[in-house]
Amino acid sequence: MEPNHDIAPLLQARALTYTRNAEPIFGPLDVSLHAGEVVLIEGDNGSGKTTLLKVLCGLLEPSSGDVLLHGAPLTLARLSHQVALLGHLLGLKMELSTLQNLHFAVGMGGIRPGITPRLALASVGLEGYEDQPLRTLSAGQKKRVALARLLLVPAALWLLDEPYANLDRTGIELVNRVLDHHARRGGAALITSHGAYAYTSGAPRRIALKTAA
Amino acid sequence: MEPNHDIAPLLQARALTYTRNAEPIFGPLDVSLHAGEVVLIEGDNGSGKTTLLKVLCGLLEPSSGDVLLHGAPLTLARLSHQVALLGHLLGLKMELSTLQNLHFAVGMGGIRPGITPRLALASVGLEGYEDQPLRTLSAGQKKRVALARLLLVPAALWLLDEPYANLDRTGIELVNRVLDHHARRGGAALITSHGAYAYTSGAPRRIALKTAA
Amino acid sequence: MKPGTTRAACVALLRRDLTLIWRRRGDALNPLLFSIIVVALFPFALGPEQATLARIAAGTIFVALLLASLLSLDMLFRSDLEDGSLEQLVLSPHPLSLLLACKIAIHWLTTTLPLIVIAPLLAQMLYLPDTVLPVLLIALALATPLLSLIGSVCVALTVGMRRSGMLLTLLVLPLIVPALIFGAGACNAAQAGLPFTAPLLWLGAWLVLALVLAPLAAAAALKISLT
Amino acid sequence: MKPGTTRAACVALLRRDLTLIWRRRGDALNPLLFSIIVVALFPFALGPEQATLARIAAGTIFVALLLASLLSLDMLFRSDLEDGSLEQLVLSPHPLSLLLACKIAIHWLTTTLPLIVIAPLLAQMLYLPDTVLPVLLIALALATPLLSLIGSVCVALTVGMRRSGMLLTLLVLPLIVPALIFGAGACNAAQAGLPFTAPLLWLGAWLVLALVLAPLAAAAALKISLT
Amino acid sequence: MNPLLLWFHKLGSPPYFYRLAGRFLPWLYAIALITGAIGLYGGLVVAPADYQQHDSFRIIYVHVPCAWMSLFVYAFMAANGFVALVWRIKLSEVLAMASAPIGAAFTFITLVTGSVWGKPTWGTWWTWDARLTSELVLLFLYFGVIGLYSAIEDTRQAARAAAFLALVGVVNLPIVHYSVNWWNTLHQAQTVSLMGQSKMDASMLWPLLTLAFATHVYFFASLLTRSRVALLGLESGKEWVRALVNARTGGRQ
Ligand code: HEM
Ligand SMILES: Nc1ncnc2c1ncn2[C@@H]1O[C@H](COP(=O)(O)OP(=O)(O)OP(=O)(O)O)[C@@H](O)[C@H]1O
Ligand SMILES: Nc1ncnc2c1ncn2[C@@H]1O[C@H](COP(=O)(O)OP(=O)(O)OP(=O)(O)O)[C@@H](O)[C@H]1O
Ligand SMILES: [Mg+2]
Ligand SMILES: [Mg+2]
Repeated sequence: MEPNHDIAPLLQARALTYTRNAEPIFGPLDVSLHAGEVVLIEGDNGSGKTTLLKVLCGLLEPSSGDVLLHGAPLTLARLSHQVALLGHLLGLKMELSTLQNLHFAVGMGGIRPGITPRLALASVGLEGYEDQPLRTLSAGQKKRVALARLLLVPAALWLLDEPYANLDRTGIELVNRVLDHHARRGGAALITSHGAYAYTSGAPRRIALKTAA
Repeated sequence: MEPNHDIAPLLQARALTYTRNAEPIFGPLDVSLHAGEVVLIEGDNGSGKTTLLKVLCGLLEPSSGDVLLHGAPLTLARLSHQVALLGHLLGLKMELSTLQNLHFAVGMGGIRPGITPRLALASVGLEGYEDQPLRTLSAGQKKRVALARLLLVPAALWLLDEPYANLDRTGIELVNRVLDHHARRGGAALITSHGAYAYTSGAPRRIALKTAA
Repeated sequence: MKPGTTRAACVALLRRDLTLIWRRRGDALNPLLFSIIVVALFPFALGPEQATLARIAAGTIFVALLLASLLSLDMLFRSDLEDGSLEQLVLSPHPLSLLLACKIAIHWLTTTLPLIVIAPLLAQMLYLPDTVLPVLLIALALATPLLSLIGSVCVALTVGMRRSGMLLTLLVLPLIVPALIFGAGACNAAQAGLPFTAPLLWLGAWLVLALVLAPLAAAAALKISLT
Repeated sequence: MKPGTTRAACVALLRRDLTLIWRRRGDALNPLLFSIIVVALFPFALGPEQATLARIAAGTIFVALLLASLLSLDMLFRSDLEDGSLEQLVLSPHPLSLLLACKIAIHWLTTTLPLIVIAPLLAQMLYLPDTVLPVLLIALALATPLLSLIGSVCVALTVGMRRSGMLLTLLVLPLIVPALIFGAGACNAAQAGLPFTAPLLWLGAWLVLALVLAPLAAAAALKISLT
Repeated sequence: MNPLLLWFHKLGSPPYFYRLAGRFLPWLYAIALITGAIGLYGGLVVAPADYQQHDSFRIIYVHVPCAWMSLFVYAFMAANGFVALVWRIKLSEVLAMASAPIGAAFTFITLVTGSVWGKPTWGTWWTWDARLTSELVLLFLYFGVIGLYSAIEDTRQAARAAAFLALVGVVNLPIVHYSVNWWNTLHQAQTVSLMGQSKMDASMLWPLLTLAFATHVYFFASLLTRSRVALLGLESGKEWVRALVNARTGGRQ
């Protein structure tokens, strides 16, 4: 699906800045993201990528500027089923099995039509791991479970912090495939990467963050 | 310096296996590492790379087989200044400044001739960050401080677990430069990577770990 | 029940947390053992005279149970914070106060209720007169949920901090001193043969108030300390 | 002093840990406040009669200080474990028992010694007779290092686990019951006008034994629980 | 190698132990059952009522054997723990950890029967006397060992940590045993001794000794059962276990 630029963008940030203890983390930034788009935020270590994502989903408050979701100002209370965040911490329970974790996510966030937790697990390459407790999976396998959660829960906007980290080559391809699928279905995603490996399908729009001097 | 294969290797593993709760993690493995060599351990997520490094430095006990350091069996008590491990956890204190962290490392492990903590910091690109508490550095900058520690402390054998993770492109080059320097000085290193990016200078010897069936 | 509705979310949360507690049932026993041991220390510290021990029994049991349930409060959000689940909970579209109320209820049922169940044993250890025991149990049944509720607000405030256990104690204790005065006071009055219903009624009234307000306050506090 | 020698390593460790404690001096105050609050709860729980409080003063203070220093023991290796420093310590070429002895000494000096310093204040709060105070202080000065030493062994055993606080209490308390019986026993004897030196001498003898054996045992335990 | 050493070496190998234990188990259970029944009959029916305590003394036939076992099992656990720590023998780890819950159960029964007995004889369920207290500490020590073992992920590491704790706790054993001599207390001083003269009538003594024998045999039977199960779990990846499972399922997968 081609991004449609006539309607209000899914996510829009206007003159967004964030300052921690009087130290600017990222400068005034304008981003807009339409349905069907994947945008890559690139930047060196410490340039503020993680911070930006947290501001965009309302977990941190911007120092100035504002964030609009479907044209309306964003607050934590108004997110309702629209945004999914995948950060450094995956939000999965190590003591539960992969399937139990996904069932919980579905209970909390609902489920897309035509998919089940088992199918989602299979499509991230974890068939046969359904009853394995998460604690016994390796770092990359855990990340895949988090990707399966993205596939299940209906959220139009994905904010993914370094989705490629800890994954091997097939894992990286998997992320790209999943992102493509999401964009084609009318979703949008903002992903960060420090540039050693990156979203490769098509030529995604890139936003470069610079380390504040 | 070319590896010299006549003398006893720096590190040698014979028929090494590791089993956790009756589940084999890596199979019988023979590795030998001579002075001047850098060996890359490749493997998919969950293939046992981290576990292997821990066994090789004595933090985990092998289920069978043995590890020889300079031809003598390895025990925790016998390590004495010979092995440096850099794992997923960096072993740095978030509340102390970069320089204080390095001073502590020197006090514990000694120092190579001709280098100081300040020089080491500069050579990993952290000049000007001497008095910054570690907590305020980004993930990649913290990793650089750990690399500076490797440069300072005299250990012939380096065991590095995913040294490239969290680093941007210049960081990856930095690791390669540091490894080359170490090998030329007669040191040896064993590094792991899941193959998305890797040690690129020369053609390092590779060991592939496979996920146990 | 449609997935994604608020009811489904509460059920999912309850089920997940109960499963987790079952998986770590060893941990759940710890507060129990802690309070037994604290109570058992007093005869060593004071000597085994029955009269002295009986005099302090109700008060000591009260203090020991409050400490045990207080220390276990620290885990209320800890593991959720550490693995990022708390962030996901806050970002979820459901009323946070309701989700927190579920968590508090589970915490009370699984860690504090067992404490009340073994209170008769502790009472035996300190020679509490049998007539006082029912008063002690009622007082505990009213005071401990109050502690869990008030405590959850303080936990929510301290949740982002490392090693918040002691700080938490500090924040909570002044708030629960009234509960202690009334609860232990009722027992002491009963032991002395005086009327004891008034303090229990007070405790009940506070409990009702806390049931309504604490989850809302905890949700607000959690948002403050996470963002 | 040449870097890399064992002496240099101990000095570096002492300096680093002291700096860290200074950076987090707020945390270091917590055990202090905890024990004050626990002691302060007793007059509320038991009612304000002077005679009752004086009778239980020494024992209660003993229990409160032991609990406070026990709960703070939990942090002895915790942060070092979390950031990987502990692994580096174990891999270092110096005798682990010596390094641990340094850590235990710092822990006692920075968290338990302040507790002993405020003990006279706590004694005032509970109307402990002035004549008993010196005995209480000596008993605490002997019993608390014993607790730190024995506790360090148990902490070393539980270091790899999440939420080990309560389990730790369970492991340590049976081992320190003798210290409590003898320490509080000496105070009670003094208060009753009986001879009290024998239990203090016993405590002293155990302390000497623990000073020698505990660091070795802690090192062994740490190696077991890390490898 | 010395033939005895060789036999120990062989015994230490899990498959051999598994088979040997399996062969002994039915016998052990049978002996425990029969001697236990005889002892109980002797104690509850044949032995005369006590001139002071009348029939309430009969609780001795549960209390004392269990009390002895609580100490014996701890010593056994600690000894196995020592072997496990020093020579890293897997079987010793298994034996030590399998004995902990049994010992805790015996200790618990001792405490309960002691309390029940204390009510008529001393007028109270519980006093803070040295023997009672140290027995309570023993229970906490058992709990500590079990708690530590179950709190650590890796079973072998957990076994070693718990074995270490068990060793540290051994100091408590002499305190329990000699407490009645060191401090004068409410609890009965030593009345039964294997070497010297017992201060107990023979008609009361023989059922007691029979029951003591029965509990020992029962302990070993229960221990072997538990260890066999634990060994299967620990060695589930090994060839001999797979062969065993295949044999059981008749080669079906
Ligand atoms: C909760 C209360 C009690 C506990 C924890 C307890 C504990 C013990 C223990 C641990 C032993 C074994 C000592 C050893 O072999 O070294 C023992 C032996 C014994 N107990 Fe108790 N006991 C309790 C109450 C009683 C009572 C009320 C009586 C009877 C008045 C009693 C009578 C005996 C006798 C006769 C022995 C055998 C003594 C010997 O020959 O060694 N016990 N008890
Ligand atoms: N808790 C904090 N307190 C103070 N400064 C912080 C904190 N967290 C991050 N920073 C600073 O904010 C800046 C941006 O951090 P951020 O984590 O957003 O970087 P990033 O682009 O995600 O880096 P990386 O590629 O290493 O993940 C960094 O310079 C860092 O030093
Ligand atoms: N604590 C543990 N308990 C049980 N199994 C574990 C534990 N840690 C790791 N494993 C398992 O051991 C295997 C090897 O893990 P290891 O961490 O060595 O992999 P790795 O090669 O380092 O993977 P990654 O690339 O994700 O870091 C994995 O299959 C994992 O599931
Ligand atoms: Mg980041
Ligand atoms: Mg790894």
